[in-house]
Amino acid sequence: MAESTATTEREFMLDVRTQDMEVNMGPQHPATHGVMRILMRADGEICTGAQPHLGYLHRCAEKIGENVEWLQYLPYTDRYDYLAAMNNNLGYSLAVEKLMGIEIPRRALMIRTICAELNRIGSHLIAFGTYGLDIGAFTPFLYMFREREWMMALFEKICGARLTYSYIRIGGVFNDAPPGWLSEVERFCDVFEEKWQEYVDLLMVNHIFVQRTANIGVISPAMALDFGLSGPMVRGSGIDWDLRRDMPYELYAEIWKAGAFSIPLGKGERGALGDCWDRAYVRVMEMMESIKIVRWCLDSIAPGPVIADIPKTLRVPAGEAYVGIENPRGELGHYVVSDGGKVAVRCRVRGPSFTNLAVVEELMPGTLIADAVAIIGSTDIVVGETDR
Amino acid sequence: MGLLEQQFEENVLTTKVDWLINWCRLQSVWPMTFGLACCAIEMMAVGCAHHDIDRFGAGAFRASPRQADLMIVAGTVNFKMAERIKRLYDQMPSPKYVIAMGACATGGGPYYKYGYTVVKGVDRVVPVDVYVAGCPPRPEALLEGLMKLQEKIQQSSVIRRPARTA
Amino acid sequence: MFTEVLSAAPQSGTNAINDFLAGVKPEFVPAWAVPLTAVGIAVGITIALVSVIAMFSTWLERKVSGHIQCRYGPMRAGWHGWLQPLADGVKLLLKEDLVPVGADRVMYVVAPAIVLASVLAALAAYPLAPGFFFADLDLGIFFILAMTSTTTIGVVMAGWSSNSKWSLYGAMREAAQVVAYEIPLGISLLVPIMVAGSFNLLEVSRGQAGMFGMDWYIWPWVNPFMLPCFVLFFIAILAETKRAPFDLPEAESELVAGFMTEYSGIRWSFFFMEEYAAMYLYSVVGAFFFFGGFESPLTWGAAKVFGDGHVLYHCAAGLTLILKGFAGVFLMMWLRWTLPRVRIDQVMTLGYKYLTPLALACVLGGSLWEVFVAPILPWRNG
Amino acid sequence: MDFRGILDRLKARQAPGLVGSDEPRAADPADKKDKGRAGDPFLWVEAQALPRFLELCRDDERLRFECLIDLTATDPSKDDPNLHVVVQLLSLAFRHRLMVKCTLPKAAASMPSSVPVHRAAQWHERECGEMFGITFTGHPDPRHILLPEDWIGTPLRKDYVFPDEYHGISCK
Repeated sequence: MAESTATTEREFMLDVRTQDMEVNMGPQHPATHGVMRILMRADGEICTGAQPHLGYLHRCAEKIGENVEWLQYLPYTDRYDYLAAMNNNLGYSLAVEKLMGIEIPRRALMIRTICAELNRIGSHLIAFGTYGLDIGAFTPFLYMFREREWMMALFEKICGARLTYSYIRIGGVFNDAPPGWLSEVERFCDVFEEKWQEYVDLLMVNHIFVQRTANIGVISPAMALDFGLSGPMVRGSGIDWDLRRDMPYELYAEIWKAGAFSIPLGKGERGALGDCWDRAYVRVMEMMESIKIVRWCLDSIAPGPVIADIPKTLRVPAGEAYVGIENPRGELGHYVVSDGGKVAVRCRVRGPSFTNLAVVEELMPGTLIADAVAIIGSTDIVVGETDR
Repeated sequence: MGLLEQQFEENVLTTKVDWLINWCRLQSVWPMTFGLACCAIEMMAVGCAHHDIDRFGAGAFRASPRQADLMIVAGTVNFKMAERIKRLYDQMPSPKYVIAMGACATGGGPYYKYGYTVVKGVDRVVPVDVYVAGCPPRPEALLEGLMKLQEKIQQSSVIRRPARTA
Repeated sequence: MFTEVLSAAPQSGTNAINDFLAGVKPEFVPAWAVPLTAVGIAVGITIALVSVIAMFSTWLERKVSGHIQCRYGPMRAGWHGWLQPLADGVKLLLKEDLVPVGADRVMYVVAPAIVLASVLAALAAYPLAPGFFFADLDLGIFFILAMTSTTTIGVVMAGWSSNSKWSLYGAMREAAQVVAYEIPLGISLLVPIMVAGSFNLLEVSRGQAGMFGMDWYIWPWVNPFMLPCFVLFFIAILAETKRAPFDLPEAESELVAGFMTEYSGIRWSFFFMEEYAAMYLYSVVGAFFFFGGFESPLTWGAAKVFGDGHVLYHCAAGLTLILKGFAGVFLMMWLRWTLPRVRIDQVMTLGYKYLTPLALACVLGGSLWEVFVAPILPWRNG
Repeated sequence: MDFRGILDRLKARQAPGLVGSDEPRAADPADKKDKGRAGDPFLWVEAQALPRFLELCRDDERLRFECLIDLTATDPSKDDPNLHVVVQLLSLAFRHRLMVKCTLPKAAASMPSSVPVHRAAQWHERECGEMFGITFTGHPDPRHILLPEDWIGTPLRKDYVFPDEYHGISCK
C-alpha cells in the first residue's frame, strides 16, 4: 500500500538519527471519504507534511455542462455533491433562473426549502456519522443512517429517487408533494428531535470524542478567510457568516425575519476556537436549525402551482450569472454563461469541498496520524465535488 | 488448493465436497471498504440497519484488500483511479469477485459521451462477475447482485473438473 | 470409564488421559508412546478449544454488534447464522496463500504461528474444570501473563516483515501499548493474589467458595481496594487485547488494518483467533481473581447434589467459568461498539501516568488492609 | 455596496488594471440583432494586473473583499482568440460580491498568480491551469490537480479533442 522512499534525514537529540517516512494514504483508505489520496510525510507518528492528491473521481462535469442542454444538465448536478443533491439542483436552478428572470410560484419555493433543508440534515448526518467512524465509533454512524433512511423514503415519495433527485427544476419543482407527505415530514421532525439528542449524548459530548477533536486542527478566522473557506468551516471558527441570512435567496430572508432559525457558531467551548470539535458542533446544531426551518415552511405552506411555465427546450438569454447558495458544506457556486442558445457556454461549479480541502495541507504538519484523520474528517468533503 | 484444484472427475463425493466449499464461500463474501462515488453511499446504506448486508454474511467490510473477497466497484471509474483499481484487484487473494455497481461502473453511465477521463465500464480494467443496474442502484438491487453472485459461486467447480463446454 | 477418571480428584487432564491410555493400551504398543499420545491429545484439545472459542466469539461479535446497531447480523448461514464462523473458517482456509513482494518471507510466515502458539501455551494453564486441567501450575497466573505478552513479539514480527508502513505503525503501536499496560495489569492482580495467598488459579477459586458468593474478591467487604483494582485490570486487558477504545494497532480508520494489513487467508485468521482467545482468557483470569472462579449457585448446587468429585460437578464448574468468561467477552464487545478510539499519546498517558500509579496505590492500600484490617474482620477468618 | 458603488470606489482609488465594466441591459428595441444581456455585472481587468487589483480590493477599507470565492476561466468559443479568466470576490464585512474578468490570449496564456494575495487561489489556479492551459507565473505548486500528471490536452477549451486511449485503456 505504501511505497517506501527514504526522505530527508533529521538529527535528533541524543544523536538518534531518524528518517521521515512517506506514507501514502489512499486512494483506497477508510479515512479519505472516497477516493482522495494524501501523501503524508511522517516522523514516526507525527505528521510533518501532507499533500492531498485529487482527481480520482474527476468526471468532467463542467465539460458535460457545455455539451448538454440546460435541463439535461440537471441530473449531473445531483452527482457531484451526492450527499446534498437537492441543494445542488437548487443552486443550478437558481443560476439559470437568474439569467432567465423567471418568477417561481410560492408553493414551489416552500417545497424547495423543505427539501433543501431535509437534505442538509441528511448530509450532516452522514458528515457527523462518518466523522464518528473516523474517530473510531462505529455505532453512532449506523444510528444516523437509520434516521437518514427515513429521510430517503420521504424523498422517494416526493420524487422517486433515493439519492440523485433532480427534483428541484428550473422554474420550480418537478411535481407537487403527494398527499400526506407534509404531515409525514412533520412526524419525521418530531422523531428526529428526540434522536438528535441521542447523537449528542452518544458522541458529541463523549469524553473520548472531545479529547480526540478539541484543540486539533485549529483554523483561525483570518486563515479561514484567506483560504476562502465557507459553511461550517468558517462558522466553526466563529465567523458569523451564513448565505441564507447574509445574502438571502429564495424564502430565507422571510424565514430569518420571522425568527425561525438562528446560526450556530463555534465558541471554542471544549478547546481552542475553530478546532475540529467546533466544526462538528456547528454541524450538529445546524441539523436542529434545519428542522426549525422545515417546521416554519410546513406551517405556512399553501396550495398553489409548483412550477412556472417554462418551455421543454430551454433557451436561456445571453449573459452570465453567478449564484452562491449555502450548501451543507459551504458556498456552492454556479457560474453559468449563456450565448442565448440551447447549451451553456460555460457551466462552472464552485464546490465548497474543493476549497475547504485546501486548508488540510496547512493544518496537518505537527499533528499525529490519528489527528490527521480527524482533520480530514472535520472538513467533511465529498470527493464527487472536489473532483467534479 | 493448488494440487487438488479441478483434478477430480465428477461423482457423488466430489460434488458434495464442492457444494460444501462453495456454500462456505458464498456465505462469507467479505467486501472491501472501497467506495468511489454516489453508489458508495448506497453501499453504505446496504451495510446499515435498514438493509443489513450482514444477514448474508457479507457484512464484514475489510479495509485491506488482502482480506477481502469481493470488490464492489461503487461509482465512476476514471483513468487515474483505474490503475489503482487494477492494483487493488491484484492485491486480493483468489477466489475474488467483482461487482460493478451502478451505471458508471458498468459502462460509463451518464458520463459515457462527454466524460473524457471516465473509463467506460470497469470491465475494461478488471473482470466483473455481476453487474448491478441503476444510477445509483437501490440497496435492494445491490443485495440482489450479491445473491446473484452467491448463485454464481454455488455453481463453480472447486475440486471437480469443470463441465466441458463444446 | 471417563467418569471414574474424572472423579479421582485432584487430577490433571494430561495425567488423566495418560492413566486412561495406560489402562487400555494393547500389548504391542510400546510404553513410551502412551505419554506422548496423552500430550498430543491434550494439545489437540487446547487447539480445539481455541478454535471453538474464537469461532463462537466471531459469531457473538457479529450478533452483538448487529443488535447494538439495530440490525440482525448473520441470518442466512444456519439458524441465526450460527454456521457463519464455519463458513468464514473454511473460506479463509481455502484462500490463496499470499506473501507480498518485498516481505521477509520467513518472518512473515512465522509471525502468525508465534502469535497463535503463545495464546495456546497460555491456555495450557487454563483449568477447564476443578479436576480437569493440563498443567496445575503454582505460578499459573504468571505463566498466563507471560505467555500472552509473547504475542507482541509475533505482532511486531508481522508488522516488520510485511513491508508495509501501515503494518509497521500497527506493530509499533502494539509494542508500545502492550509494554505500557503490562505493568498496571500485573500490579492490579497483586491485591487478589495477596488476599488469596496464592498464584495458583485453582486455589484462588477455592478461596472464594464460602458464604454463598459473598466472599468473591470483588466485594468491598473482602477488600475495598479490590473494585478499583478490577477497573484497572479491565482497562488494562482492553489494551492488552487491542479492543476498542484501545484498538490502535489495527485502527481501521487510521491504519487500514494495522499490523495485519498484508495478511490474508488462514494466516490472518490466526491473528483473529489469538485476539478472541486472549479476550476469553483474560476474562477468565478476571473471573478467577475477582468473581469467584468456578464458584456459582450452579456449582454449589451440583456439589450438594452430586458431591464435589462427581463429573457433573466438574461440568457445572466448567460451565460456570465459561459463562463468566463470555460475560467478560460480551462486556468488551459492548464497549467496542460504543466508544470512539483514543489516540496513541492518550493511551500512553493513561497507562503510565494514571493507571500505573493508581495500581500501585491500590496495592499499597490493599496490603495495608490485609495486614491491619483483615485479621480483625470476622468474615475473613471463618 | 452595490456594483455602481464598488465601481466608483475602485475608480476613485485608481485600481490597477481596471479596464471597464459590463452590466446587464435590456435588448435595444431599435436593433433587431441585439438581444441584451442578462445576469450579473462584472468588471474588466487587465490580466497582468489582476493580483494587484485583488490586493487593492482586499485591503480597501470600504470594499474589503477578503474572500476569493472562485477563480476560473471561460473559453467563449472555438473562434475566439482569447480566454476569459473569471474571479468571484466576496466581502463578508459588507455583504457584497464582485465578479472580475480578464482576457488572456489563447496563444500566450500566461498571467501572474494570485496566490500571494489569496491563498484560496492556489487550487483554483491549478485547476484552471490544467483545464485551460493557462500558466500562472509564480504559483508555488503548479502541478496538475484533477487530471493525471501525464495527461495531454486542455479539456475545457472548446477545441479539445477527446483522447482515444489512455495507458492502454480504450476511451471509446
